[in-house]
Parts: sequence; structure tokens; C-alpha cells
Amino acid sequence: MNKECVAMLLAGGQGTRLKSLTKQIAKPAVYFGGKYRIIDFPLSNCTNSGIDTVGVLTQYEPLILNDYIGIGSSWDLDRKYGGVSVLPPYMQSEGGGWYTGTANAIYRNIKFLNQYNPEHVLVLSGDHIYKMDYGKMLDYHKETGADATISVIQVPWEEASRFGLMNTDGEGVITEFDEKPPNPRSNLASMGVYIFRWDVLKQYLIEDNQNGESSNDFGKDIIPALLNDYRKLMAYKFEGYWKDVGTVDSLWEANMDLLKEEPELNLNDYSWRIYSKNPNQPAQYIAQSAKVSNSLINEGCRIYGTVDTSILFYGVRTEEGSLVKDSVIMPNVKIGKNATIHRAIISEGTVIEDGAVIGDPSPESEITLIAREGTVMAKSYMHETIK
Amino acid sequence: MNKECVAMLLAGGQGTRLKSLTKQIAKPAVYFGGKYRIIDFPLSNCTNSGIDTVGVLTQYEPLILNDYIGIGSSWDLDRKYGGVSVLPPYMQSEGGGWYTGTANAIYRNIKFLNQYNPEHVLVLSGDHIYKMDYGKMLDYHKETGADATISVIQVPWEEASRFGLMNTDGEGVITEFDEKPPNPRSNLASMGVYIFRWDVLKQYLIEDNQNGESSNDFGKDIIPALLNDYRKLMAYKFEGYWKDVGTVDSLWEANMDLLKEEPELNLNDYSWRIYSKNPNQPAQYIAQSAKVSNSLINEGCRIYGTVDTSILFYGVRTEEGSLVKDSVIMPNVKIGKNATIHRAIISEGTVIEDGAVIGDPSPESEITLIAREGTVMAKSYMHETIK
Amino acid sequence: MDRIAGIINLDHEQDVLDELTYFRCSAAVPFAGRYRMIDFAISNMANSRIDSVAVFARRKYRSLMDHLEQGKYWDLDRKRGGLFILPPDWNDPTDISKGDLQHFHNNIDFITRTLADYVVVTGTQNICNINYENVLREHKESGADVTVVYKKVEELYPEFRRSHKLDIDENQRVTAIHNDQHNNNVYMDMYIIEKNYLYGLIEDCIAHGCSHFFLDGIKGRLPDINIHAYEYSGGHALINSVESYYRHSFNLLDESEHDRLFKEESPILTKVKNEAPSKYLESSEVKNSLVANGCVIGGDVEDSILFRGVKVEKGAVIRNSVIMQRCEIDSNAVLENVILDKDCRISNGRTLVGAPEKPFVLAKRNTM
Amino acid sequence: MDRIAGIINLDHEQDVLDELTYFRCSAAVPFAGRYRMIDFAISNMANSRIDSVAVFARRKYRSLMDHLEQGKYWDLDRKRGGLFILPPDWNDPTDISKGDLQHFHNNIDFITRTLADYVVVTGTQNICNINYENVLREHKESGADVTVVYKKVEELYPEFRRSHKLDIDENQRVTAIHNDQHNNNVYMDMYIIEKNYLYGLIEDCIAHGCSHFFLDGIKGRLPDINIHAYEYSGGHALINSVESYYRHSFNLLDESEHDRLFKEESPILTKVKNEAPSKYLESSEVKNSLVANGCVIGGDVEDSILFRGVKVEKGAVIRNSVIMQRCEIDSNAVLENVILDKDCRISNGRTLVGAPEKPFVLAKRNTM
Repeated sequence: MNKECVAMLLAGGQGTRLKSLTKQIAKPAVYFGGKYRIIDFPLSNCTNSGIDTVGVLTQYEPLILNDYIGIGSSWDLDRKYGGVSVLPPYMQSEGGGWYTGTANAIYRNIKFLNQYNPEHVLVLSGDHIYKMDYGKMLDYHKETGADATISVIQVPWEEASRFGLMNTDGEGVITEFDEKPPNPRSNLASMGVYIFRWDVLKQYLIEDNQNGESSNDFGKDIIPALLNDYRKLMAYKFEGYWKDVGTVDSLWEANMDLLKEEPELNLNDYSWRIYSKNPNQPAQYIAQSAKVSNSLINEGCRIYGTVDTSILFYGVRTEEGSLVKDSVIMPNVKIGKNATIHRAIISEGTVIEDGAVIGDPSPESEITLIAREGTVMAKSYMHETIK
Repeated sequence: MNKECVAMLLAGGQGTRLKSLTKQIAKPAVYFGGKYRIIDFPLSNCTNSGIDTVGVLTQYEPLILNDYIGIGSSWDLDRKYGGVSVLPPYMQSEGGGWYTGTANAIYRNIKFLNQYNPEHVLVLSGDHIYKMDYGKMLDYHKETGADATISVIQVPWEEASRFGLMNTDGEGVITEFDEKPPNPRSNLASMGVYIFRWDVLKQYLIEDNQNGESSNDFGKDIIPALLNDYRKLMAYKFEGYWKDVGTVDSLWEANMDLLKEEPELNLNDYSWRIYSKNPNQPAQYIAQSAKVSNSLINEGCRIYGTVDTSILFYGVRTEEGSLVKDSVIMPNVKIGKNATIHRAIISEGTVIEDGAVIGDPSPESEITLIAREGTVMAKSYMHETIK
Repeated sequence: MDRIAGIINLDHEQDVLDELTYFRCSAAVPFAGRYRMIDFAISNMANSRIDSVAVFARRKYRSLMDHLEQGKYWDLDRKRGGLFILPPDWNDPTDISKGDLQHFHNNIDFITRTLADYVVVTGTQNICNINYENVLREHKESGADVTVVYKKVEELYPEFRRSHKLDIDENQRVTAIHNDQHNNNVYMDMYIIEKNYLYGLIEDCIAHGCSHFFLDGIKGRLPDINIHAYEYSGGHALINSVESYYRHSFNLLDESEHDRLFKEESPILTKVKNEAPSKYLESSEVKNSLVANGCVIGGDVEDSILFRGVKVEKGAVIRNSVIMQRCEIDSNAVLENVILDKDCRISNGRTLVGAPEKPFVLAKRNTM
Repeated sequence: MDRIAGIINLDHEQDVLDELTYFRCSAAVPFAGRYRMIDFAISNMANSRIDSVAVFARRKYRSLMDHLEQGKYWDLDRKRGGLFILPPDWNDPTDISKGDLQHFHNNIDFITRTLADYVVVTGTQNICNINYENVLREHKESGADVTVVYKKVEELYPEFRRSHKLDIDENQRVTAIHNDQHNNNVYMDMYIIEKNYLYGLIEDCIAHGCSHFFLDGIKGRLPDINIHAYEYSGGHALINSVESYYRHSFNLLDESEHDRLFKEESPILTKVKNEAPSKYLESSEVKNSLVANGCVIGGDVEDSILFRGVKVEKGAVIRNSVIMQRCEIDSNAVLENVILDKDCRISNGRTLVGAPEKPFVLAKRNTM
């Protein structure tokens, strides 16, 4: 049985801009929103869009992602035929090696794709937080008869030069593609979500692989080659929340965005659930001494201190007299008595000792990142900003 | 949660003695018994023995085994924690490369094993047909407090020199291990089933890896090293059917063994099912013109000819006037009118044309192997024996 | 991408297969050597990419639960959608719904929460191999409110007496639904309908005290609603009596009849049992028969159907019979025109002979 | 490697939780913010490496089916063994078994086919966190025929009136089972027994027309059979009335009580709902409360338990109350000493106040 559309999720980015958060884990596995990892968003989008076959391309040793993804049951992707597969670079009889670029990663998994003989391939990246119905984009792609469809979003003009930008005609046909141009002529940014006709993509991947000068990248090589050949490329306009969380600041901001009274990204939408691996924690406990406001708190937390405008993952414990403000506290962090934390991201398992002071409350200050697992932050570290 | 015992199944052997049967598939994926693949036996043994975590080490591109194993649901190994994982050699930050030997394959998956922090590791090979309760062997291993336990079976003295042989004292302690000695002093052959204490094995794997002269093999290096250090090695005596199916003749023989009136290997034992991937075929049909005797026939077959002392996999069709005798017919083979087949193994998808004559009926003749998928055997090939 | 949800409504299926439905509803009756009747309905849905299926069960549904589990054999064990067996749950004293509308009412969440826009409703007694995506396409093109599926039958066998028949105009629009015994447009007890339209009809039916959704909510509204007729032309068997069960079982011995129901591209799926291949002993003589896996056959079997795990000893003779799972036929027993339900045992030398037009039926777990 | 199978016998559990058991059996009653009562029994089994569990269900078990599915959340969706919900299937007119022996009799295959050598039988009203591997070890060492589990309680709360109590000799052998209100060895309605011995007792009980397996088959045979008593010393709550439900709910606000039931090494598992983390708005004031995920809280909550997806608008006040899944409390509503079942809605400005010793209970899907 063929699959109409198979998704390939590029999860290989080392995410160095996320600093020590990605030292031990690939960027798509970084925590977000009190409960999730970044990869939960594209995977949930797939299952909600009716796409049940997803290859996750990782450059790293596959164990960590394998362990998180398991058989895919968290995202309803534990399918008999299809489902989710982690695809690290593996040894082949003709030799192995690292994926040299995003296009090369797909090229080297042509056999995987051929198994399903799909009509279309959806290429996703693992760096963005958004809810999107890929099924609607696929309908658009099919209706327009495009060879490739690129999902685009309007970005503020002043930020446009950070993105790959599309120039389109009145019908949405892409006429030009500029990768991070200094002087943008469009503010339609590529979201890193592509749908290709598989027969067309396969041909270009094979040609690209034969081109020794190519960097084997979708944005730099494949899309320009398609445009050069006057292939039909359509821009699919997406409206809604979409955020690149590739830096510490943007990761912090995207978390804070959830705390608005009516956040653009609604996590409580029963018709578009964001699925995630379940850590089996009991209900959260808010003590008599606690004061919680404007915050998201996950199961397994026990709060005895003050939490304001913050996001707490599962298993966090804050003691009496502590203050957590404008911060993101990742799983199983223990925060001691009278400790104060401002504008910080505290990574998994950190123990903050009684009375420690972390972060800078001033609104212009940089976000403090405490990112060494198991760190015990004693008083002596109190004014230091650790990156 | 720790796992008491994790199994590692060595499925990397290229099985060159099985000739073209293993040209496109790894040996453990070779068909057996009308319905199964060889790997179904160790995997079913694991699930029946209560071992729910199995790493399958394959030297080849993992797609074929991945595709067959899927999420492991056929063997009840689609577990949330544990289950079955295919482990091909993958790229690592310290570089990648082929598994250089059976011990090296396990060595390079130490991280995989450490995830489960097992007390014991069961090492299996994917070349044998047998039903065995590994749980009982594990109990023996624990009771005797062995560092390693090797499952052994008595073989006829005249065949003993083909095996790795154990010399044991009265208590079953292994005193010597001879790998295929020309002059056997024991007829207790290693079945290729080992249980190690994981802490002990890990140490020896690491040391073995540092030894540049080692061939990184369990039988040649690890077991001798353990014996050399006077580690406690126990022999666990297995009684029952056990057969190496590493050659065309032995594969054919093992199939024929199932046709005895009371075969030693009972496939109808509800308390020890052999699980297999289900091809969703309707019931088999035996026509008015058919004559079937002393044979095993699978679902999806339609039999119009004569079948005697043979094994037919799913989807085989034999036309009127055809004769299949003393043969193993793999899935979806079509056998034309008046074709005759004697003492042959016909591989998947072969089309045998009307009137073709294959194989040699004389009991001493070699087994004919027709092993090119999609081959159409016309009359002109009739007396040729294709290997 | 249009999405369809499925409802398998067992409420109107009488348990009329005599001994075969003593302990189970007719949807759970074994058929064709290795299936249950309901496998066809569920497989058709799975093959039509329907991933949300509700089964409205009322009576004797435990073997159905055993068989269906959470739908894993149809890849329907899903977090989103999936297979739901919905037995009665009538604990609300304020509930005024009646008949099958109790089911629709009690399970209205299934209809309101599904992401599908269309719903297929079907029974299980019309065995067929149909693709509902094709039905939906025709439904949308027709612009009808409801599209019903029918089969133009060549011969009006007795089992069709209870079926509704359709009068259809030149545009395939249904003009009347009735029981005329001379009309060969047999309604197959399945229809497709837009979700919101279905919801409105249900509300309305309950408000009007109706007790049979199809009769009161759809048939009863003709000609006010636009009913389109979709002609199904594939293999078909209506099983609503022992006689029709018996006759259709033997029809499957004909290869072309068999292949119209069992197709590679739309396979009928069932619970996996992991039986070994069937073993034909030296002494066996099997002719014109369907045999499932796990059998061990030493005797003669002719014009018969053997389900999984049947043992036929040397010297036993089986003719024109249907022998269900794990029956054991001892040596020198003779069975002719017999249906044995599961787990029966026929001892050495016993003879059971029914009539070709009325087989002898033995309920499950009998030893004779 | 000894294997244990599990039976959760709901046959003797009366639906005595008033409004909370109008629509469901007591095993399915929500508890502790995100669980159902039966989660404790099943999780204890899963944590004791029991991979074959039968649930003997008789009444109002549909919400149990919804909740348990095939056991996937306990990793019990297995081909071999797994979780079986076994509703009544009494269609055999020759069946003479009565009471819970109907279940044992009808499901004897579960007992005979399991590979386990021992069977744990338990109810769901004794909430606890117990490892049956430890019970089995003690059972084998004692050489007893049956080992029953008991809790030495400090205070004889009213809910223990209906429990059996044990007289135990110095070797932990049970000498009498009775209802003495002054004995604090409370039998926890769970025992372990060898499979073959259990099978023999069942046969014998049916032959003698018994209708209650534990009373007739075990208690009634004292002193002829050797009953060992295993003392369970962990967290325990017997919930068999609204009052005990209410009191034990609040006990969980105490951290040490909470941690005796919820342990990292033996987690209580439940159906995954994929709710977002709970949101505490600027205006919220939450004190001494347990809150599950998916809540949005704008009002005051004190000494209370909020289940998943509860909405509390700004200005609403909740005290000493248990608010179940997806209730909505509009602004300026006041709730005190109240239990709201699922999906209730309390409108703007309404006040509901029960008594601390007798909470006001509202059945599910009520709007006030």
C-alpha cells in the first residue's frame, strides 16, 4: 500500500546557539512550554494532519532520540505500517559517513522513502514551535499541481533579512528565493516546511548529489535548482503562531509567549493536541505558603515558594521563601529556601541551594542559562551569570 | 526501571553458505517452516521466556530487518520501555565502521545496554531453529552464580568437530572450550546462546577492544579470556530440537523434519507459540484436482496439483497436473501446469512455467536451489540445476 | 483530504443464526475459515482510510470484545480516533431516546468530536469488499443529503426477503424504499451522510420519539430528503439465516466468487492467531475445500470449510460441512451437511448427517 | 522466575459512592486529581511484573472500558497475557455457578491458560502501593495455602466496619476471619494463591453451590486450610463511602501521606490525556491544593483537589472541595465542602455549601 505523503523531519541541527542546552541532546529534544520538547510540535502536527509516516533524520548517535521517541506511541505514531523511524547516518555497503547537508540527509534515505512509494514528501525542520495542518498545505499543493510548495509566513520587515525570503506573483507562484538577503524585497519568510512531488525531488536529489560543488542544502541548492529549471513552486501562506527557538533568548521568549492571557499558541485546544511523552507524575501541589501567579505549572511539582510569570516542568520543587520570576524551570529542579531566580532558564535536574541568587531582574538584562545537569548552585555563585 | 536481562541477537552473519537465498536478505530473515523466518524463533523464544528487551545487531543496511520487525508487535515486543531495536553500525562522533566481530558488535552497543542497566545479558545468534526457555537458563545462571553460562547440546560424536565444544566437570563447570577441534574430546556443543553478568561482560568487551590482536569474537576471544582468568563459566544442558540452518542442505533438512508424524519441533504448541509477521492471507484452497499428502501448507495457497512431502509458504499456487515433491516452496511462487519439482527450494516470487522440470528425484542428489526472485523457469531450463 | 468516520450499528441485527448465535451476536459469527462477519465491515473501513470506528453493541458482545480488542489488527488502536466498542450505557433517567437512537444519543460525543466531516453507517450482515472513498466521491458529486449503497442482485434468494429494496430514478436518486419482493435493488444496510446533517437528524428523531434511525429518520422523510443510490457491483453475500450462511460459505469454494471478496489491494483483516501452517498427513484426502492454518488432517475432507486448528483424524470423513475453530473429529467419524461451532468434538465412529438445504448445527463446545 | 497472574474482582464492590457511582462502578471513580480507583490495583500489578490481568466486571463498566482500553497505559496491551475486561457472559443454560463464582467459572480459561503459577486476587477499594512479588516471597516461605494481605490500622474509622478483620497467631497464621469492630487487623480484600489450588477450590465451590468465593471457599474452610497473613505497612485508604472518599482525598494534601501512595520506584499509572500544564492567572490565589494538568485558574482555591481541565474564573472561590474533570466554575461562584463530578458547570454567582462531614455531591454533567 502506498503512502500519499511521507514526512521527513530534519532533526540533525546541533543548535550551537542554544549553548549548553544542546550539549548532550539534539536541538529537537530541547524542552519547551512546561511539558514538551521541540520535536513534539512537528510530530503532533503530523499526527493531527493525518500523516502517519515520519522519518526523523538525526546526525547524532540515535540513542537519545530513539529513547524519547520509542515506538512513537506518544504521538499515535506506533503504526504497523509507517509510523515514526529514527534515521541516523548508518554504514552502507558502499560506505557510510555523516549527512553533509539537509538535502544529502534525504538523499541518503531514498530507499527508506521508496519503501512507501509516496506521491509527496513533506520536509520539516525540528527548530520551530507552531501548530499547522500539513493536510491543508498538501491539499493546496495538489490543487495547484506544484512540483514543490513552500510554507511561508509574513515576518516584520526589520527582521526579514534573517530568513529565506520568497518573491511571489499574484497567484502565489514563487518567482525568486533569497536566502537571508541583506536588502529584503519581500517579507514572506520560508518556515522550513516544504512539500515536494517525490518523483521530482528524487531526481533533484540525485543530481544534487552528483554535483561536487553543491552544499547539499535545501535552501541553498535544491530550491534554487528547481527555480532555475522553471519548475512550479508555490508559496503556501500560513497564518498563526510560528517561532524559531534557535537561541536562548528566543527560546525564553517563546516560553513567555505562553503566559499571555490569550496566548497565540493555545495548548488547551482539544482538537489539536500537542502530544508528548508522559512522565507519570502525580498532580501538582500548591502549598499554603505558596503564591503562584501568571505561570504554567506541570504535574509532579510541589510549590512552597513564590512563582510569578514562569514556566515549571514536571517534578520541580520550590521551598518556602523562594522566588521564581520570569523564568523557565526544567524538569526535576530543586529550588532551596529563600533562593531567588530572575529571568533564567534552569536546566533539568539542577539543585539550587538555599539562599542562592540567580539572574538579573532588570528587563534589559540577558537571560541567564544554568545548563549543567546536576549543578548545585550554592550561595557563592549568587551574582554570577553562568552561560 | 532496570531490566533484569536484555537480549542481544547477532543477526549480522552474511550466511554465504546459504548462497543466493541471502543475497538480498540477511540470514536471520531467511524463510523457514512454511510461515516463519529464522529470526522468529529467537524472538518468539524471548517473548515466551519473559525477556522483553532485545537488540538485533545487523551488519547490513537496517531497512529490511527494520521493515520486517517493525515496532515488534508480531512478537509482542512493542513495549513502551524496552521492546525490540534494530542496531546497525552507525556513525558516531568518534567515527563509525563495520562491526568487526560478534564481540565488537556488542561492545559498540554498550550505551544501548547501559540504558537498561541490566544485571545479565543474553547473547543469541540468528542462525538456529529451536524452542528454548531462556528464563530457565537464566534461573540456572543465577542459581549457580556464574559469570557466564553457555547453553550446550549433545551432538553426535562424528559431527562434533564442526562445533565449539565444552569440557565440563561433574558440576557443569566449564573447564575447557575448543572451537571446532579436529579431535573432539567432548560432544557438548555450544548452541551460540550465552548469558553473561553484564558487569563482567562489559569489562571483558572493553579489554577485548583494547587488544589489537583480538578478532573480537565471542567464541575465539571472550570465552577463552574468561576461562583464562578462571571466571566461573557454567554449561547449561539443553534437550530438544536444535538445528543450525546455515547451509542449503541443513535448511532443507530442517524443513523436512517438520513433516514427521510427530515432529520434534512442535509448531502447534499453544503454550510456546512461534510468532511471525502476519501476511493477511485468506484460507488455503485445495481443489478437486489436488492431491496433498505429508505436507505443510500455509494460508493464501491455492492447490490444483499434487503436493507430497513438501512445505508451501503463503500465496503459492500450483496448477493442475503439477507435482511438488520433497521441496520447500517460498511465498508467492506460481507453479504452472504439469511442472514437476523434486528436492528443491524455490525462492519467493518465482514463476515456474507450465511443464518445467526442476530438481533431481534421486535421494542422494543435491538439493536444487532456485533463488532468483521473479525468475521465470521455462521448459528450456528444465534439466539445469541452478545454485 | 476528506475524512470519514464509521459507525457499525448492530442494533437491528437479530441473532438469527440459531446455534451459532446462542453465545454471540451475529457480527461475531465465524465465516470463511478464519474471519468473523464483522471483519468485513471493519476492514472495508480501514481500507477506506477511516480511522475512527464506533461499534454500537447491545447483546452478546463479549466475544466481539475478545475479537476486536482495541482494533489493533486493523491498525485502529489509536490515540486519536480508533475503534470503540460501545455497549449500552443507559443510566441516565432523563434520557428519552429509544431503539437505536439510544446508541446515537448516548454516543453523540463520538459524532461531535470526530474530525471527520462524513459518517458511514453500516451493519455487518452484508458481506462485501467496498471502498467508501468511492462512495463519498459519488455522494459529493450527487449533492444528495444521504447516499445509500445497494446491490442489484441477479436472483432474489430467500435472505433478501427481509432487506429493503430501492426504487431509483434515472439520476440514481431514490424515489422509494420498500419491501417489494420483485425489486432486485437490494439496500445493503449502509449509507454515508454528512456529520452535521446526521447530528441534526438524530436530534430531530429523538424529539419526535423515533426508535429506528434509518426507518424514521431517513426512509420516513422521503421524498423531502434527497437520497442518492450508490451501486455496489463487487462480491456480496447477505447472511441473515443459517441457510444463507451455509450457502455463501460454499460459494467461496468457487475461485471467482472468492476473489471478489478477498483482494490483495483491499485485504480483509482479522485477529492474528499465530497458528502454524496446516498439516496434511499421508492418509489425508482433501478435495475442493478451504482450510485455515493450524489444522492437522489425516482423514477425508470434501467440499468443506475447516477453520483454524481443526484436527481430523485418519479415517474420518467430512463432506459439505463447515467445521469451526479447534474442533476435533476422531477417526471414523462421518460428518455430512453439518456446521460445527467452535471446540466441538466428534468421537470415534459417530455419524452426523444433515440435509443439504438444512444443515445440522451443533453449538460450541459440544462433545458427541 | 515465578510468574503471577492478577484478577481484579469487582463483583462484591457495591456502588455506594452515591452520585459518583450513578453512572460508573466504584472502580472507575476518579481519585487524587488524575486517577481512577482501579489505577492503583492495576499499577500495583504492573509494578509487580504481573503481565496478565483479568477484571471481573458486572455493572456499569463502560467507563471502565473507556479508561482501561486494552491496558496500554500499563504496558498491558499484550498478545500473550495482557489486560482483559470480562463482563458477564452468562448465556449457558447449563451453568450452575452463582455469585462471583459465575465469573471464576466463565473465565476459567484465564486461570488455566496463564503461564503463571500464582494468582493475586484483589478488589479496588483498598487504595495502596504494594509489591506482590514481596507477598509471594512471604507466601512461599510460609508454606501456606493462601496468603491474605492486611493492614494494622491505628484508628477504626467507620469505613472499616464492613471490612473483615483477622485474628493472627504468633506465626502470622490466620486463626479467624470475622467482623469484630475492635480488631484493627483489617483484611485488605486481596490474597495470593497457587493457580492449581485456586482451580481446585473453584471447582469445589461450584459443586457445593457457593456464591461467594472468598467467604465460602477460603474463610469458610478455616481452620482446615492454612492461611498466612501478610502485613502491608505502606500508605492505605479504604474508600467505600462518600465520607471516606472525601476524607482520604484531603489526606493527600499532607506530603508524607501523599508520598506513601505515590512513589517514584512504583508509580501509579493512568490513562494519558495530553493536557497542557495548568495555568495560574495573575488573579489566582491557590493554597494547599492538588491540581492536575489542563486547569486554568483565575479564582481562589484552598484545601481542594482539582482534576484535569478544570476552569476556575476570576472571583470564584473553592474551599474544601473536590472538583472533577473539565468542570467550569464561573466568576463569583462559591463552593465549599462540595464534590463536583465531571463536566459540571457552576454559573456566575452561585453558592453551594455542604457540611464538612457530609459534602454536597453533584452528579456529572450538571449545570447549576
